[in-house]
Amino acid sequence: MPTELSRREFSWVLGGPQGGGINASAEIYAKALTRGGLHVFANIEFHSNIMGKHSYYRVTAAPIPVRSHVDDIHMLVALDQESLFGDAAERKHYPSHTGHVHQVAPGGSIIYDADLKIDPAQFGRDDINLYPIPFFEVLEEALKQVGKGGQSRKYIVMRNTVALGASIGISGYDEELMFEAIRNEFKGRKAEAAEMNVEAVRAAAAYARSHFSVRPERRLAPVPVEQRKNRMLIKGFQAVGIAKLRAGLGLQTYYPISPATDESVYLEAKGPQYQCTVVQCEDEIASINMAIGAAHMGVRAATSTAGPGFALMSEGFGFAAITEAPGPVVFLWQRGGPSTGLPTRTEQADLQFALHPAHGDFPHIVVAPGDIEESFSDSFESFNWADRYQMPVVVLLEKFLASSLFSSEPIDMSKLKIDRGQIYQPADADGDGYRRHAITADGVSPRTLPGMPGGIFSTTSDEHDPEGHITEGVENRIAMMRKRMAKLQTAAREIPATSKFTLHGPRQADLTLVAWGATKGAILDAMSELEADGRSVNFLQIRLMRPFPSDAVAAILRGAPLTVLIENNYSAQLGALISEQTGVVLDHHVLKYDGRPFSRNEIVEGVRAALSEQRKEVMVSHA
Amino acid sequence: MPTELSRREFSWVLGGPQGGGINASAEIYAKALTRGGLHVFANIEFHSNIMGKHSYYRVTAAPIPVRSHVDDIHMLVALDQESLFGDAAERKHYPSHTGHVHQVAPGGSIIYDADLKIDPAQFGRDDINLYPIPFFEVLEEALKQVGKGGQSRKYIVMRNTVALGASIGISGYDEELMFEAIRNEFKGRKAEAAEMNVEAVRAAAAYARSHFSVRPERRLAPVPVEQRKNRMLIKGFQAVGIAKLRAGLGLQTYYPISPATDESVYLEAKGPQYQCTVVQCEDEIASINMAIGAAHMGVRAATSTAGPGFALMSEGFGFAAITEAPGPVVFLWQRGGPSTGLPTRTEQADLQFALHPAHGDFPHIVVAPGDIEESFSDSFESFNWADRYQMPVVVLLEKFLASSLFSSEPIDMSKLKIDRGQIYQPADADGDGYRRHAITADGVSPRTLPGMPGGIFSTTSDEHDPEGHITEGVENRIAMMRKRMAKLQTAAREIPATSKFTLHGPRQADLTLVAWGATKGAILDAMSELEADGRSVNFLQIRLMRPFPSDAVAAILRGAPLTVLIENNYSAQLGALISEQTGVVLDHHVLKYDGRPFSRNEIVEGVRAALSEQRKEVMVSHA
Amino acid sequence: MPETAAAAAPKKFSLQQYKTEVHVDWCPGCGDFGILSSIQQALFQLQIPPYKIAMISGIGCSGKTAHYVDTYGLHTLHGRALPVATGAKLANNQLTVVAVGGDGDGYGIGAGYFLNSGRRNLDMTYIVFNNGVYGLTKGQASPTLAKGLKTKSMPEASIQEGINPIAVALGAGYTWIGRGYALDVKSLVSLIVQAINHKGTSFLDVFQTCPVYNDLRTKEWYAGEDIGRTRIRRLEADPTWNPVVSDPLSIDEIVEKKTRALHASYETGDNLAVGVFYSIELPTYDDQLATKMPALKEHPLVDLPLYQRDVQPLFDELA
Amino acid sequence: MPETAAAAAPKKFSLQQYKTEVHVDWCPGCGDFGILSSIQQALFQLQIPPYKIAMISGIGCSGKTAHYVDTYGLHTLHGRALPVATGAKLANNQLTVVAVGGDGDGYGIGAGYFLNSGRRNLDMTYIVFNNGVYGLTKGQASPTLAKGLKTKSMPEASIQEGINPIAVALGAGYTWIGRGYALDVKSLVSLIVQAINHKGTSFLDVFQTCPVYNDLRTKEWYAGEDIGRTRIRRLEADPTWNPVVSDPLSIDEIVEKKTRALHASYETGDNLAVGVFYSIELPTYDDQLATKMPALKEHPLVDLPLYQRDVQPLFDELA
Ligand SMILES: Cc1ncc(C[n+]2csc(CCOP(=O)(O)OP(=O)(O)O)c2C)c(N)n1
Ligand SMILES: Cc1ncc(C[n+]2csc(CCOP(=O)(O)OP(=O)(O)O)c2C)c(N)n1
Ligand code: SF4
Ligand code: SF4
Ligand SMILES: [Mg+2]
Ligand SMILES: [Mg+2]
Repeated sequence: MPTELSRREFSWVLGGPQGGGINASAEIYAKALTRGGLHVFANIEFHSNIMGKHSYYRVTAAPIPVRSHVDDIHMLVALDQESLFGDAAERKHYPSHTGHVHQVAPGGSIIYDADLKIDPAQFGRDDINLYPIPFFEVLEEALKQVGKGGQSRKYIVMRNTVALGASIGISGYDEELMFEAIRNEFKGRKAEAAEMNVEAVRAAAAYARSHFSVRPERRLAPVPVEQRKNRMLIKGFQAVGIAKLRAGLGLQTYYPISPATDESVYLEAKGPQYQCTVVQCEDEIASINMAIGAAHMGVRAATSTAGPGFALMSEGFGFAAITEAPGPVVFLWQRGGPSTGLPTRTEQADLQFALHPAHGDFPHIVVAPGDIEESFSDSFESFNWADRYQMPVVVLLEKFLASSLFSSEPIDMSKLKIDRGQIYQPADADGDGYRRHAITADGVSPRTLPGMPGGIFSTTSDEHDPEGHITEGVENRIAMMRKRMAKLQTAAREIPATSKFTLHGPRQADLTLVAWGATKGAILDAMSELEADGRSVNFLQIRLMRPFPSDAVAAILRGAPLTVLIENNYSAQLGALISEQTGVVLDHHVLKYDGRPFSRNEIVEGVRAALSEQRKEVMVSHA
Repeated sequence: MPTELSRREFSWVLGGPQGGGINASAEIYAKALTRGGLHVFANIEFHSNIMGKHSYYRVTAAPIPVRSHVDDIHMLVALDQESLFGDAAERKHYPSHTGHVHQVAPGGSIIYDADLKIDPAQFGRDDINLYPIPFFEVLEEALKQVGKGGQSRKYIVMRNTVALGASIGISGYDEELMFEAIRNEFKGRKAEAAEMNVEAVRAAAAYARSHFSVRPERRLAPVPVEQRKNRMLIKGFQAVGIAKLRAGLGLQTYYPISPATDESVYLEAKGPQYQCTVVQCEDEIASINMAIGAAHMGVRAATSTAGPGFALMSEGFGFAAITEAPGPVVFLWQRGGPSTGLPTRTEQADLQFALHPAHGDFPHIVVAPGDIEESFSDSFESFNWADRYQMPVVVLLEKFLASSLFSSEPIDMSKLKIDRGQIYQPADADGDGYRRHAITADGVSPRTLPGMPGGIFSTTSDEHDPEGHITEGVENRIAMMRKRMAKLQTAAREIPATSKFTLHGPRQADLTLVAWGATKGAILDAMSELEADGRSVNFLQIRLMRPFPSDAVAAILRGAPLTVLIENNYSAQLGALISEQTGVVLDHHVLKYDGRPFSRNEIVEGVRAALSEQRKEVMVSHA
Repeated sequence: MPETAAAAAPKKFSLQQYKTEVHVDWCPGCGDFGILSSIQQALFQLQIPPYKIAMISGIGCSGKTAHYVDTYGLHTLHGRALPVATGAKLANNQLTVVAVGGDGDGYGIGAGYFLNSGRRNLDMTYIVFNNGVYGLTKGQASPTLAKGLKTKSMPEASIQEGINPIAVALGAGYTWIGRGYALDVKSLVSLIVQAINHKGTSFLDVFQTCPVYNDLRTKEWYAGEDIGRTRIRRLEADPTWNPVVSDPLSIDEIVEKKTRALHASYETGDNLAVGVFYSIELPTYDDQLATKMPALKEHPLVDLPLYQRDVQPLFDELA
Repeated sequence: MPETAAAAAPKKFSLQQYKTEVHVDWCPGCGDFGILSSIQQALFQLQIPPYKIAMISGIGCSGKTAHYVDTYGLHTLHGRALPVATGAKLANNQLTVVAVGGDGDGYGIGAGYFLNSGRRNLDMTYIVFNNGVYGLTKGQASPTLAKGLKTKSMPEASIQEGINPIAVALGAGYTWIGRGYALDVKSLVSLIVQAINHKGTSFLDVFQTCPVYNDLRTKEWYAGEDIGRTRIRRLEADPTWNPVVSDPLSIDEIVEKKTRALHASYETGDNLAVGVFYSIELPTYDDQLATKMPALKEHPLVDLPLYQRDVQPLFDELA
């Protein structure tokens, strides 16, 4: 039974070689849809390669909220042959992909370069519409209009814009919105480029309209002007970057690594105007240690990385914890593991490592936001937690979230307040009474800001006494272990439940889905489809991984008649955490570990398969 | 109700400044007791300092097996004032220790330097015997006997030997056995030193006998000659080192770190005669990567480290796993954490980190032996596992095991056989058919030995195809993840249950103790005392942590009416693993996290407190 | 020169045998192609059996090289090629071990191993693809990029000095130090042949163009199209140039040669010295190990009978 | 010399104020005592308020120094003093940041940071306690121990070359490079004062005796008791010695000064050069950051108003 969303959404894919500019084009397209009042969700897949390998950008739009993609493609725009049929012919054993033709929904359409001279029979489909467009010829035509006839070789990258124009022409979308989007993108010195691109869209749309009489089944229209909302198009790395600036970030350190680099590069660009220092380090060991040094000096400090970099931060992590540094906050953008793994693909397989990032027992906080808004608020709050509890914090994110585009209403920042935790006020400039690691009931010892008289302290990665000097005494050791770990209880007490987990849907339901992180969007979107099977459904989304809200989660799960865990990893890492913390073993697992995010229908089909076939574990992969 | 052991054992402590030679002396003493047919267990506590700080060596001996120490000291030998009364006077807040006088059992004795001129009242005890010995004067006397009169300043370190002699004299032990032990220690070029030391013992024993009429309650006698067994005195690092040589270790890499260094230094000394290469690296990242390089080339390779070093091995660990290297085996000697922590103290707090040593999902094996014999066999088998399953292995050990001395019967090596796993035999020298990561049912792909024709392969830390070349294809990814993880199931199936866990005592008991690692000795020794409380007791010792014997453990624990977990850490890490893997939450935890090993009575009292006071968690610390 | 002699002899292994069929996925025009081809040609000239070679690479565009040369190949971790290569050589001293990687890989994250491997002097070769940028992560400045430079991929000019790898290698103790240029394949082949022939750790930095991200150090720039003459200066063109220490026991000669090499390494800007900077024959780590364990002179560790050791004497010591 | 002038002026802070009451737990006769005392005296001479100083140390015997100087002190991780110090300085550019650590700490496990910090040229000081051994882990060879040497704590002689820290520092780009001797406190104080006064990253290697483990590089050996004259040669005693680059824009002068410094650094054996090897004034990393963010010229980052930022424009860009 199709849901409203599945009936009304439009799924568009632009495929082509890496480095060929498909990102920019798809994002302009997404902007044009957003400006038309549509809700837009867009995600990209690409190889760990600079140029040439296949990449594709999928834009999903609907007049109602959409936060996920479906396998079905309503309109495929192929810039090369490989986007259509994959690379099976070239690769001996396993193809890296099999192209997108088979994903096109019946009644859907394919736009491709007529110059590829593909025999329509090759598509093996008689249920779809083919639109071969002579990209080069149309481009030539458009360039002529702006007095640049004969220069299409030079402007060959504008083939992409021709593809956009053809999309607009065939799907029947409002050209003017596309022009707006283009002009918005090419401003100031680039205004000339804007007009060239506008012309290319116009020519392509005209060509498409005039050469093809068949219109695809599924078409796309802007919402009525009066219903249009002012939405931005934002990616996860931007939400995190802005949140960090808002939170008062003073120093961001990083070492380049996919998919974390985008966030740091964003901060590098925006930082200076806000007095935020961004340093590209020599490696991740330096990154975390610089951030720790800065945190100890009283500056809010962060570092961003992915699994391989986080692996190098282990040692620093324990150092931050034992010295009770107010941070750093480590932004861990998960990608396909293990090891170097799949650098540009997504996964949720670093949870258990983030929970046990170093040797010994020490406190730290791990939070995993599920969408743009949570990324914003969790990134913001993580600095408050670091300062209040004087411990390192991990914000666990995903490649999928980093690089996906979401149309989003303005983020409500009114409840987000800076809290720097307890700062010690010295009675006198000698500060003889000051003890950096004073034993207190809640475990928190007020800190000082180096440079201030009366605040001198020492601290060390060795076990230490309240004054921060090395001691191996037994009594002190016990007191120090307790005070450090007590802070975790304090944090558990003070962090509001709303930051810990969300039970989406009814309090009680026939079926409870359990998940974390950026699978949130696909699960929320899938719920109505699953409800159509006749079961009421709710969804327990867990965000705070440490300190874990054990009692609340246990209560919800013990009361749930049927539970399905959904994770984008092999080993059901949240499942392990839940069972460790509550003793509850979830009924079914739906897992995906192919390096790609869940589509909405993978969720639906995975859950259905688990329930109908009574399988403990279902692996899905439609990619 | 005292058990046979508690009635018959003798607990002797030698305390003095670090670097003052107490180790050598205590070990000679232990040897003298072992040669007398006694069972001996001896352990040491010292600071992370080169010279001057307080350290002490405790020797526990009995005519029946003993694997643990008790808090009670029957004979305290103090080389300085601090060994008696601690350093509370000097340290402002927390003393690093409070001396040993208060630990001396009623009726026990204290031997100390008469030159310290301590007023007996200072001891505040009227239930013990004091034996002030003029160390210097006795030494002078002894030196005279060997024609070195007047040179006692030069031989001042022999004060320790005087202390040994006094111990022998007062406790009434057989002098000749001590002479033997000394002569055994000082052989060849050191024979002269042997006689000097023999003389010192003789003089001191004579002095003690002649000057003090009171004899302590508890005395020490060798077992009758005909009952004496030929036992060696061995430390954990030696057992591991020998096992590794026996297993065919080709390359040991290391970076110095307490308490792991001893093992590497041992191998450095013994290696060359066995063609074992030992390399001191520039850091632990180099250590693990060199070992991986060697493992890939077909040599059995290992690296030894402690928590801080292991933290640096995270990245390499994932690399070994994804490239299916046959190893390395990482020997992780746990010490007090977190971070630099308590470098020379013991703890069991690296289990969870060892279980999740890097980002992503990948297979590895973690085994935690509990005593000398298990250290030997697990170290040995770990290389077979690394070769058979082509994955890295962690052998989880403890400082306590590394540096404790155990009297031990010869180790039975008859069942330990080398198994190098599947080696591919190329059909032809071109080896075109060879696929390093061929997909197989059990996940294991036969490997080749680089240098051999027909065996050429490629591999990479990126996700790869069966030939080891990078690919990001979905189908291949799924196949590769499955094949790698399948090896873990294969290992779980093939590794015998006897290597996975041991249920000591009756199959079914009123009380089940659960623990891992080197707490084994103290728990075994404590069982009879706990049984005396009227409950039958058994002890589930878990050794294989990954793949975890979930079903067997769940079955045992579900059938156990009352369970107490005993761990030498703050957070009950095995408890978390058990609950994660089985859903079983143990009834009580007895924990110790002061950096010192459990004494037998801490176990007994901890368990009693948990049960009688119905406390979920009991922390013990008598140190 | 060894390769000329070799070139004349009939070849057992064809050039093709040093190449895999794997698709090379570097960008069109990437300087890496020149280095790859030089490595293949050098191995071919040397006629080392492919199965007696281990290519060990780091992570980066350059790291993919290991997949393209048909030998035993380990494509390792970012910055860790040298320790892995060290372990490989220790395990099998009869392999020709060639480590390769990027400048970020080697001088940034791997700097510690770059430094410490120089001291060890195992008999292996390390080739760094020096393109001034982090290629695979999209063009950030690498440690060799000089202060004040800004490639098109950077938002702002670098505010750190560039490292001088030759100078560092001299300080670290490398026993053979050279530099090549990716687009001068003929010289590069010869340098690689010399590097591999050298007994001890040879270090070869190679100027490499990255047409996608480094728009400053381009083919045209190296060719000096703007100044009307090539920027590459061949050390060997100077008749007084002699980088080889003739008496390895003479501290004076060593210091003199090192000082001269250092001087040449600072010819930057419009004079980029390429060729052999420094060379000395010193006992290798392998040799010294073999002194301790003479069996290693005959057989590599991997072939020694390590699995029937009698450890009883070790127990006896403890009795 | 700055300290002479300072010495004359009345002091606000007493020498005692630079000392903590913590028990110093080095072995009797350890060279570290000389370095500690020199650091305290230098800070005293400079009269830097103790609360304006951050002492940041690695792990090792040497690492304990941070506990003994009464300033803000971070006793960090093995090999990580430099990155922590870098972060501290970036957070508060008005602090005097002094990083200290052992030779194992700095040139072994920390080699990557040693190299890369040279390029950055933040205004801070790095002092390495060079005793040729890993003290705290009981005397294994450190990276500075020369090949063939065997201290009493080693089972066999080292088979790796020792590193030349001065040469590496030259290659890495340090802008002030010096060497001192732990037991010549007077000169050492002066060197530390100069190092701290230098604008940019100053690097000072200090020969340190470890009487417990290093029985080769002893007090007597440095004093040259066996050869009848001290082995320490003071660079400043040579009237032609001038390590300061007078024109930082002159590549020729730079290369000449570096070459000479390199030469001096290879005087080993019976002539150990101490003093200032090289010095140049170049824009610091701090300066360049302040160019991008002028507020940093007035206030350290930690004092800037970072908590009321208006991020609306960033959202607007995305609309
Ligand atoms: C620990 C770790 N950090 C970061 C990365 C991401 N990374 C991959 S390649 C690369 C840099 C490549 O630059 P370079 O070494 O110069 O090689 P090039 O691509 O220029 O050949 C980085 C930072 C990684 N793989 N591992
Ligand atoms: C990651 C890590 N590896 C190893 C150690 C153990 N360790 C402590 S101090 C030290 C060496 C100290 O030598 P050096 O840096 O020369 O300082 P010194 O004691 O000689 O002053 C080592 C290896 C550690 N603390 N951390
Ligand atoms: S990014 Fe640069 S270095 Fe990498 S393949 Fe492309 S051109 Fe070559
Ligand atoms: S071991 Fe050496 S360096 Fe360490 S304190 Fe003792 S003498 Fe000093
Ligand atoms: Mg590069
Ligand atoms: Mg040292």
